[in-house]
Formats: sequence, structure tokens, C-alpha cells
Amino acid sequence: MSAIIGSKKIDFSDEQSMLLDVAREFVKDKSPGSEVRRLLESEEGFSQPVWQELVDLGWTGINLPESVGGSGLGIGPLIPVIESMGKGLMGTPLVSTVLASELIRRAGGIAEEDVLEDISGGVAATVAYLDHSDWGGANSGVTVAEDGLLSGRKFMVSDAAHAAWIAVVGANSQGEAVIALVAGSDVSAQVQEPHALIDLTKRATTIDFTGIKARRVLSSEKVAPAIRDYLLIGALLTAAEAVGSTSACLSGIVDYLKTRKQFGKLIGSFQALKHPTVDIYVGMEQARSLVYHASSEIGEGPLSTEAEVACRMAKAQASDTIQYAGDRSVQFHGGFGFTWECDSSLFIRRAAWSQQQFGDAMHHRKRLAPLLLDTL
Amino acid sequence: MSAIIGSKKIDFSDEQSMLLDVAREFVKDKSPGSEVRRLLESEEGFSQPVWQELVDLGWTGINLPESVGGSGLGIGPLIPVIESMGKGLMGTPLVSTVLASELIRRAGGIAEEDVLEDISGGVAATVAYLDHSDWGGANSGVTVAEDGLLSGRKFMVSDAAHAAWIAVVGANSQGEAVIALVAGSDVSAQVQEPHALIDLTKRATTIDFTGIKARRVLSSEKVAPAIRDYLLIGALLTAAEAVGSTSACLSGIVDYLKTRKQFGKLIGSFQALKHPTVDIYVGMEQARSLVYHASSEIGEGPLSTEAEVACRMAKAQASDTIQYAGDRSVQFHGGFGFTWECDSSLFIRRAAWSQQQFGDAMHHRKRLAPLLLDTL
Amino acid sequence: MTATETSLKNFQSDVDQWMAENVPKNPGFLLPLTFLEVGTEQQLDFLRDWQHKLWSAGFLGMHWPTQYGGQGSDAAYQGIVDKALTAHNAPIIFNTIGLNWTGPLLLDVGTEEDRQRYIKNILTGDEIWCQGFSEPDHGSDLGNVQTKAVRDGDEYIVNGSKIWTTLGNYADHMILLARTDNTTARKYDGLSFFLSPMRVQGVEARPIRKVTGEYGFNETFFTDARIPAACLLGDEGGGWRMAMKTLEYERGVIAGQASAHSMQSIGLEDLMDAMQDFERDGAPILQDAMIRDELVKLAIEAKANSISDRRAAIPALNTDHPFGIALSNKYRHTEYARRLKMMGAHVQGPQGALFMDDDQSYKGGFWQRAYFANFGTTIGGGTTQIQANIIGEHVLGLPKS
Amino acid sequence: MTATETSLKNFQSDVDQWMAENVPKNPGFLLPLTFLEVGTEQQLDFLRDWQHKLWSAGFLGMHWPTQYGGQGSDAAYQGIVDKALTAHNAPIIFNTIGLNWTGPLLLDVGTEEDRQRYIKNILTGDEIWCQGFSEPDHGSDLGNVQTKAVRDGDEYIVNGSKIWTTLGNYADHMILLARTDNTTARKYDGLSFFLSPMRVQGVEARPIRKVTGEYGFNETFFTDARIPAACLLGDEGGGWRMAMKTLEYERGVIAGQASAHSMQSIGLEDLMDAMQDFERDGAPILQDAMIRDELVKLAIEAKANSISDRRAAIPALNTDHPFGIALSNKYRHTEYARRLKMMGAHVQGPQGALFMDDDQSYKGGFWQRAYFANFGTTIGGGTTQIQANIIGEHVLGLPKS
Repeated sequence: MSAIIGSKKIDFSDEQSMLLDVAREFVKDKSPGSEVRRLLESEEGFSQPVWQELVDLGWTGINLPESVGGSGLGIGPLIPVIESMGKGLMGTPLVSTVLASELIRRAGGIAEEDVLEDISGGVAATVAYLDHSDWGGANSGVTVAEDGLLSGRKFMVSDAAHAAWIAVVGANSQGEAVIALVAGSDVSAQVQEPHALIDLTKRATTIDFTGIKARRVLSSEKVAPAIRDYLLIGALLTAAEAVGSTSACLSGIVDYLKTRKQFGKLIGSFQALKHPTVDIYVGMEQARSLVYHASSEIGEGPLSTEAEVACRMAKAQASDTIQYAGDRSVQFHGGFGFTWECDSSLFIRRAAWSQQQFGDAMHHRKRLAPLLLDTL
Repeated sequence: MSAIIGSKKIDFSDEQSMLLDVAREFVKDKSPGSEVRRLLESEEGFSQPVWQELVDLGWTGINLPESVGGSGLGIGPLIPVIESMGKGLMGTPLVSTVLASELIRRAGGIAEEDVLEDISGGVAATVAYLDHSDWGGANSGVTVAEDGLLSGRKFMVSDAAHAAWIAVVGANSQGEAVIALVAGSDVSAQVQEPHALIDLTKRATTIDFTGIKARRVLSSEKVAPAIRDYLLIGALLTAAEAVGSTSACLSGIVDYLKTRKQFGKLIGSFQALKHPTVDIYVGMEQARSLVYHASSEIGEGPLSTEAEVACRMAKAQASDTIQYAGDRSVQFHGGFGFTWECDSSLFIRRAAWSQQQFGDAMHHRKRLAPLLLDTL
Repeated sequence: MTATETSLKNFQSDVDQWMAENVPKNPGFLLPLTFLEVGTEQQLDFLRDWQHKLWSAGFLGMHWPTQYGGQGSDAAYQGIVDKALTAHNAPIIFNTIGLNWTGPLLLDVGTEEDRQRYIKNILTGDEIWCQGFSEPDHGSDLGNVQTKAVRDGDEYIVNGSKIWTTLGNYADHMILLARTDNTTARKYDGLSFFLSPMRVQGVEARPIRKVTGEYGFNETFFTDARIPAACLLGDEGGGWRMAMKTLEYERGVIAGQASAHSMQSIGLEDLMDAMQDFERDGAPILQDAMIRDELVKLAIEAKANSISDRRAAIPALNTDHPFGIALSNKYRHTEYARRLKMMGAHVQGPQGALFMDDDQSYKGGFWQRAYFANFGTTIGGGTTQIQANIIGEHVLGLPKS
Repeated sequence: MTATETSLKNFQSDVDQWMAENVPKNPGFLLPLTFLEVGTEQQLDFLRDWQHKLWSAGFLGMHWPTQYGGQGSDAAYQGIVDKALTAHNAPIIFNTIGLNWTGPLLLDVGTEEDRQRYIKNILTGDEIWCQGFSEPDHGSDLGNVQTKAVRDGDEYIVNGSKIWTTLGNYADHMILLARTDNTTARKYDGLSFFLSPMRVQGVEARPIRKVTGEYGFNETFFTDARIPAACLLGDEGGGWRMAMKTLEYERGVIAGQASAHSMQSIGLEDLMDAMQDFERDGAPILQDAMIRDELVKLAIEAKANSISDRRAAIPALNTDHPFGIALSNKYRHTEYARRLKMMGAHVQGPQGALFMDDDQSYKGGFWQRAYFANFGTTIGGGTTQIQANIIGEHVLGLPKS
């Protein structure tokens, strides 16, 4: 009878609690508004010294086994870190790197431990998945020959310019899903076309892999479920980041509503502004609950149906909420909201980005329907 | 390029303008709140003397040709009449009667002129269409034998108890759509089971037609398009009535918001109540525009695609708006709104009724999709 | 009985078995879903019998003292009973104002005489209680109570009126907040609290008919009604403190309630069940893409609500807005329920235009009635709009409207 | 030319032919969709050339006198040109403040010298006009204008600042509302209206960067700027009346504008076109049931909006709320446009996360930019929230917020 709601698990370990405190302070310190503004004009989009600090804190290995130098804590403790970075609109290749290491860990074997050691040691990595603008379509447009030679292009590869490893999702000559591990050093700047993203704190490129040789090709039966889990964990991390950004967006709205006067009154006293702001708050708390619930459902192995449901719900809720928050933030700041200078411009752009990563709310609701409705 | 929006025609003849004035006054006079309350406790649900006045005004024949004693003005001039009745929550079999005469006129021939003469002369009539709770399903569950003998039940036949003619939509032994004209006098009270409707101003019954003999059976090639047009015109007239009811519901809200005080202020000054009220107003005006547009698109012959689009849009918009209006009316009247005594109870019930007549908003949007999106 | 894990487990299985055998099934008429909705003698008699049966079986007032009719054990046992009542979809235990507000209050601050007099009859259902706090025109502004009680020898003479008196027309007693002094500097200091009899001259409970057509609430009029001075609970002028304590029981801030099963909840599972019974466009309604999306949206909302409620107990996940989840509880749950029930009424197609008395209505008009009745929760106890103000002002710190 | 049916018909076919041959196609960069959005020299040069070409062909200022560069014919001819510009999806005629506000104003109340001096250059695009009414912190409260103009011999010395000065950084002239007297009893009586030069010492237009990253508006600072006293239009202290008249031209309450083609509208047809280019779940996006429903909802709204606009002209269908449709015009259209454009940005999937400068962005980020830019219309000229107040108060008669 309770199948449609399912698990209500929500764990929050001491590690997570501690990391939440540390990460919040870290981001507050390293990513003040002026730094965000500076970096969005930069080519790299992130600060190398800050990345190094983050590596020294061990954050690139939180999810990885101790055998490769990680902390063996899984995805859970990364959530407060990524949420905090979302809150500070911090430019960083952390999400890309974590997703790459999860994909490689899940799809690979002992032979891939060296790559994972690289990553937990602090080199950035990423995944090349999309080849066109449809998360729900086949994205196997890169083919990998017997000899490891790639051909084809991938679209919107996040943080590729600084990635030491790129896990390219493709197909072999039999049309089976494979993952080609490409060294960043084998991908010249010439074959990368940087995107002009709507979210100026983010970086991504289109890459033509044609003629590049993979250092290694993963092709076991673990590949397909690993790709599926990569897409779900990607949705969850995007949701965590979006929740953080929504919370910062909300703070910005609240501050403005508490200080700006019009017609002789603080504008926050007008219910036309106050009540939608409350809806942003409530929607954000709901998304946050779902995000932490989802992280409680993810273990080391392939994701359970409960975990899939949780990741998709978190992404759907977080996407809808940040879209609403970004939109209302511009509107409620009035003339100032319409300017570049107002941080609303950063949030509405982050909202567009978050929605379009790993499928929008509609995409996930469509996939939730059979999971929730057709199993009774 | 403008195919998706299509015609923007909106005519409003002098007849319609005059009828709007007359009908408003008529309803105001004949259907004050006390009379509405009195009739909803009555078995008939409408006042016979008022029906007679309405007949004397010629309203049962507005849409019918002069050859059968009508005014030959088509559906258009009925819209302001029905809208006004909706505004006054007037119990009356007018809509049922008009729909029956339209169906018979469109499906029948010269032989049916006597029935139409009856109707324009003032006898009530109705259509028996549904046999289960799905407007989108096949509703041909009554079969009509060669000799005109009916078998099967019809569900929710509006105003059947006082109908002199019932047009029963059924199928002949070949499974073809036919319309059996049944005389009300042949349908005993014993085979009618009165419904307890959510809208207490309305009356409908389930009828078991088994063993009743039709006075006449229509089975030409005109039957199928006539049924289709009956469903569309039914949707339109329901929309017109709903717009009228919404406008009365809105007036009730506005009056309350202008007089009720809380926390020392008139509650209408709170944007949490004011702005949704504005949305009801705007939605209602949109629905009203679509209703008059649709009536401008309906002629004597089979309905054009433009007319179909217009009827469906009108019904979708009117349904959504009255649902919102009824719901908010109860809420905004607070404790009083929760009582039987408050007219909000009448409006939220009318809203439920209006939605469920001739298909709800979703039903019509689903049918609009191919008409609007797949023709380019 | 003390609560060891084993004894609780055994008890749970006993309770389950008893419920399986004794929970009454469909009585042939719609029962009230909440204690606010008891509107007919038929419903009342049925519910009183059911409560008596539960008490007789030793499953009511588990942690109340045996000398007053309780079971004298640990509160954990009541928790098990309440959960089982919900799990078995049992009818509500209707005498809520007695069981959950008056009872705990008397056990806390009542005299021995009060306890002897009232508590057992609360448990058995033999005496029904109502509450007289709100007044017409003053809504929830309790400090402003205007109903007067004037001392006259061994009696008080009461004049005024109360509104939204749940069960008022069936009740034997009322917990009454009235003004005994209108000259005090602080208006709160002029209020007193009475255990006031309902069946005396000058007290008339006039049932209020609801939007559903049913009853449940009353407006209660006092016209020179004389009640014994002994009905005073606590000191004259000390009523405000008593009323606040009562509200703490009402809101569950203090424990001590005899049974929390005062409403049957309607959830998404119920809606899913209903979905099995309808068609759209000649196919099962669950195949309709729009319906599916609506259901998934509700499922996300339901799940987020329940996880948020759990999250409220994890302090480290509530540092930004410490009481935000709790303060948004009513806002989230009651509006979700409105949408859920509205959908239940709406998806039926034409049958959704039938109401409770129609034999062909779906489940006796269950969803239509539930949707209408739900407004009690989005209006009563501070409307949704006021809840939004509370969240905006107390959680986000926005200026007052 | 007087407007006979035949001559209009002939003219229309001439115009159509000319447009078919002369309307410039895709210039290789995004053009501004409205005159509020001219942000680069590249755009400006292109638009100025286009306006000059239209004027040279005899299609601009159709009903303005020939001695000032107009065509001296009937206003109906301008209507035909404007319709053709829209139908041929022509770039905007950008010098809007000159063509539609300053020009008609000068033809109405200007001196012969003013007309000779300014009007032809407005038509050719050789001189660009901007407007200096709004000020920072005072928003649209024009009566409260604080920018000062103090007479000093043959000059006025101007100090203060104006905001949202469209085209300000490119403009040659400004219609300026400034305070010449701050001692008047009514604050309106201290205002004067100037045809003020922009290219003088002490006037600085500082471009405001918008949420899209583009420009178009300016904040204009006056620091002891000296302008000739001859710039005064009308009497000193008579500025309020002039400003109100200007606003009537701006709002189209009075006719006389040289071309209404000051914005390119984005409609549902454009969204439908875009729908041909996307897939969802490996199939054409138009097959997705949810997308279909969203599009149908927008279609209903679009159709209702346009029919409502027509209905406004039928008095008998506007008796309940005589000005309701007109007063809800901005509310309905701008919010509809926001949803439409948001959907255009949203349906693209990952491509929706690309922006204007990306070669792979869909139509150069057209929809994303349109969505962002649309906030200009839901914020400027009274926000959506203020529009809702206006409708509530002036149409429904609700009390002021």
C-alpha cells in the first residue's frame, strides 16, 4: 500500500554534519561575490589554488575506496560539499571529477585503480556523454574501434579543458556500450570548442575525438548499469548544487525585500512578493529533503529502484524550484533585477543550467511514472 | 503561419446585445438568491411559471428555423441568455432543451419538424448520451432494434423528468449510430432513478430504456456529425453557463473582500486575496471572449474545424476558471465560506458540475492538440 | 506494565489480532473522517459504540491511571494502539476533546473530585466534551473573548456565544473560556476557565450546516445560563493560562493524550486505488499521460513532505531556518491534501458530479466530500494565507503585512 | 494622396513588393527585438541604414507634412506600411522616441523653427532621440522629478540624473523633464520640458548592462551641463503638461506616430517553428504529451488574449467592467510572453544552457535572450504585481493595498 511513496529514509552522518560546516566556511571564505564575478570573466572559470586546497582537504576522494587513496565514504558526504559550492556559486570541476570517478569505479575493475588514484590525488576528470541535445535519446555517437581509436564528437563536456582524464561514453563496433578512458593530454585545444554557457560560472566544450586513441576501453557487463547510475548520480549532484544556489538566491530576495522601500513601505510587507518567496522557501526545503534522502539511498553497488526514485524526485523538485526562484528573483528586484550587476542575473542563469543538466523536471517525472504507478 | 491561433472572429449582433439586456433583467427578477435556495430543495428544481414566461419570450425557439416556429437566429443569441442564467444559478431545462433541438435538427429531416415545433412551442426536451463515466469512451450502450424497441440504460440524463422528448443516442443492430426519439410520456417514473447531483440547482436521472419503443429512429448519414456537433455545442453552452456563474462567484468574492475586516483592515487590501481574485477575473474574461468567439463560428451546418477549436478552447478555459473561482471563493470567505449558508457552497458545486459536463479541460486540450499542432 | 521491547512486541501482536477481528467494516453509511465532522445521530451512536468497545478491550487511555478508568501502563502502549488503528483503517475515536485535551488537563491540574467525576466517562464515551474558545467575529483572537460569566452566589451566569463548537449539539460538557472581569489592565487577566455543563437552561448549540451539506460544528449561545461555581477550573482570572495549556495539548506540544486517532487520513494510496476504477478515452485512466504526470507530482510532494517531517528531527540539517519545517507543516500538508482530494473528485468524470446521497456516486461521494471538507483545514486554525505570512515573517524574517 | 479603397489597395501591393525585395535578411548577428535593446554600434549602424532606406523609399512618416520630410498623405498609409513591416518580419524602425513621441509632439505644439530643425532628421535616422523622464529612486513617480535646470542668462544649467535612458549613449537629443522651480505649491508646477542636446559638456550617458549581458539602457548624469534656453518647449513651469502629452503619444492614446514598428513580436508560431527542431526521448518533441499540453495551454491563452483585445471594442460585451480588458492588457500580454519565451528556452534541453555567443546555441540563443529580455516588460512601466493591484482596485473596486 505504501509502495507509491516507498522509503522515507533520511540519514545524516557525523561526517556529513562536519563536512557541511567545513564546506560552508570554506566556500564563504574562498568564493565571495567579488571572486565569483572575477572568475566568470576568466577563461578557466575556477581558481587553481582553491582547487588545490580542496584536494588537500581530501574532497576529490571522499567517494573513493581507501585502496585508491580515498576516504571510502561514498556519495553521501559529498552532498553537503556540493550543496555549499552551489550556495557560493563556486566555479570548480569537483562535480565533473566526482562523476567521472564514480563512472569509472562502477564500470571498471582493478586495472582502473591507477586512474582512480590519480583522481583522489587531485587531478580533475570528466565524462563525455551527450552527443546531441536530448538526455532521453541515444548518446552513443562516438564509436571506439578495436584498437581504441575513437571517432565522433561529444557535446557539452563539462570542465574538459582541465581534465586529466575524460571518460567517453561510446559504442564499440558491435554497437555495445563502452567507456573509453582518454587522457586529457591526448586532447589538444584544437579539437575542443569552448561553449558560451548561459551560466557564466560553468565551463564546457564540444570535443571532436576523431583520431584520438583511448588509453583504455571498458567493456564489461558493468558498463551499462554504471552509465545508468552515472546519469542518476549526476542528476542528484546537480540537484544538490541547485538547492544550494536556490538557498543563496532566496537569501538575496529576502535581503532585498527587507531593505527596499516602495510607496513608503518595505516591499517585503507586500504579500504579492512575500508569499511567492515563501513558496520558494518551501519548495527548496522539499528539494533539500529529497536530496538528502536520495543520498541515503545510494550505496556502493548498482542503484536500487528506491535510489532511482529518490534521485529523480530530487532532481525534478530542485529543477522546478530553482527555475521559479531565479525567475522571481529577477522580477522582485525590479529595475535593479534587470541589470547585470544584480546577482539575480547569476541565479537565473544558474537555474537554466541546473534544469538542463541530466534531464529537466519533465524528463524525470516521465521516468518516475512507470516506477511509481505501474508496479501495483 | 497563423494556423495555430486561427480565426479571431468575434461577432455580437444587435439581437445578442438586446437579449443580453433582457435576459439579465429576467434572471435578476426571476432568480433572486431566495428563489435559488427554494428551488434547490424542490423536487423539480425549476419553476414552471418561469419556464412558461421564458417560452413566451421565444427563447426555446431562438435557434430553430422559422418553419417550425422559431426565430432562425442560430446558437449565437442563446449565449447571452444561458450566460445570464448561469449568473443567476437559475434552475431551468433550457440548455437540455436547446441541445436536444439542435441534435434533432442536425440529425433529422422534414419528418422531424413536428418535434421541433413542439420544442419551439415550449415543451422541454433532452438528450440521453452517456452510459458510463467517460466522455471520451464509446457511449452507445443503448441498442435500438429494427422495430424501434430500445434496450439499455443511460446515465445522467439532464432534466429528463420533465422532458416531452428524449433523443437517445444509441446503436442499431449493425452497430451504427442512431438517434431514437422517445416520448417522455412513454418513460415512466419507475424506470427513472433520480441522481443526487453535486450541483443542487441541476436535475438528472439514470433511465433504463429497455422495452421502451422509440416514436421515431434517425439513422441517416447526418447522425454521426450531428452527435459530434451536439457534444461541441454542449461544451460551448456549458462554458457559457459557467462563465455566468463565475462572474456571480467573482462578485460574491469582491463584495466580501470589500466589506469584511480582519486585523483592522478590509481583507481585500491583502494581496494574497486580491491578486488571486484578479486572476479569477482575468480568466473569466478570457473564457467569455472565447465563448462569444465560438458562438460566432457556429453556423447552421456541420461545425467547421475553426468552430470545433473554438468550442473546445472555450470549455477548457471556462472549466479551469470556474474550478479555481469556486475553490477560492470558499477559501476566501473563511469560516463563513465553509458553511452551507454562504453562496460559495453553490459556486463550488456549480464548478464541479460544469467541469464534468461534456468533458473537462484536460479532455478538450487533448483533442485540441492534434487540431492545433499536427496540421502544420 | 513497563515498556520492555519484548512486552511491547507482544502487545503489538495482541493489538493487531484484536483489530483484525474487531475493527468494524463499512457500516453502510459514510463515517466522519475527523472528529470535527460528526453530523448525525447514526454516526454518533456508531462511534460511541466503537470507542466503548475499544476501551472495554483495554486499549484506550493506556497510560492513564487505573483509578480513573485508564490502563495504568506506559505511553508507548498507546502509541502502538494508535498506529494499529491507523494501519487497520479503523473508524476514528471521536471523543477527542475529552480524550486529548480535557483529560490530560484534568490529570495535570484538576482536583481529585474533577478526575473522579469526569475522566472515566471520557474514556468510555459516555460523556462527550466540546470546546468553547472561539467566538464569532473574534476568530482565533482568544485574548479578546467577550462571553461573560458573572458570579452570583454559588453560580455563574453566562451570556454570549461561541462558534465552531465541534460536537456541541451532542456534548455533555464544554471547556469554556469566559470573561469574569472586564476591568483588568491586561485583557488576559479577566478570563476564567470552566468545566461547563451543556445540558442546562440557557445553553443552546445550534448546528452549522457545512458546504458538504453535513453538520459537525455548532454555534453555541449562552443566555443567562446558570452554571455551578464549582465548575471553575483553577482560579478566577486564571483562565488564560489554562487555555494556553489546553492548546499545548491540542497541538501535541505536551504529551498525555489518550488516543491520537482523531482523524482518518486520506493519502495518495487511496487515490491510486481509485485510479483503478476509472477510464478515460476508453482506456484505463492510469494510461493517460497528463494524469500520470499529476500523480507523479503529488507523489513527489507527498514524499518530500514526509521526509521533511523526519528531517526536522536532524538539527544539523535545520541550521539555516531552525523551525522552518515545523512552521510550514500546516501550510504544506493541508494544501497538498486539498490538491490530492480535488484530483480524486475531478478524475471521476461525470460521476464526479454526483454527491453523497447518490447510489451511483463513486464510493458514496467520498472524494467530493473529502475535498469540500478539507477546507476546514485550510481555513480553520489560521488560513493558508495566514500560514504563508507566518512562514514569511517568522522563518524568513520578512516584515509584517 | 487621399485614402480611397483603390489607392490603398494599390499602395499595399507596392509596399509588399518593396518589402519582399528590400527587407534585410539575417545580418549574421542578433538584432534587437525592440528599440529598448539597441546595445552595439553594429546594431545601431545596421538599423540606421535600414530606417534611412525605408524613408528614402517614401515609406516613413506617411502622414507627416512634406516640408519636414514626411509624405504628406493619410495616416491609413502608415498603417499599411506598419502591417507590412510586421508581416515581412522586418527589423525594427529604431528611432522610436523621435518618430513616435518627439515628432508628433513637435508637430502638435512645437515652433516652426523646432520642426524645421528636428523632424526630418528624426525620419532619416540622422539624429537619434532619447527620453529623460524617470530618475533613480523615484521610478515612475514623475511629479517627483529632482533633476534641476537653473536659468543663467541664455542658458539653463542642468544637474541630476535620469535612468533607463533608452538609446541615451547614441542619442543626439533628449526630451528632458527637469525642475526649474522648487518653491511651487504644487510640485507639478515647478517642472519644465526641454529639447536638450546630449553632446554637450557635463552630460554623460553610462550604459547599463542588462541581465542578458547586452546594453540598451543608460543612466544619464548631468553635471553643470549648460543647454541653450531656446531648448525650452512651451513655457517654463509648463513641463508637466508636455510630459503628459508625450505619454499619451507613448501609450498610443493620441495618434500621429510615424511608425509603430518599434518591436518585433515573438509569438506562438515562432515557438511552433522551434518545436520542429528538437527531440525528446529520441522522438520529435511534438510527440511528447506534456509538451503538447503546454503548447495547447499557450494557444488557448494567446487566442483568448487576441479575442479579448477585439472584444474590448464591442461596448455591449464590456458592460460589467467597462475598462477591464484594456486595463489588464499589460498584465495578460507580458506574462503570457514570459511563459512563452521561458518555454522556448526550456524545451531545448542541454542547448538551452548555451547562450548568445555560442555557435551551437539554437538560433543564437534567441529564446534564452528573449526570456531574459522579457523581464523589461514585466518590470518596466509598472510591474506585474502593480498591474494586479491596478486591476483589483480600478476594475474590481477592491480596497488599496
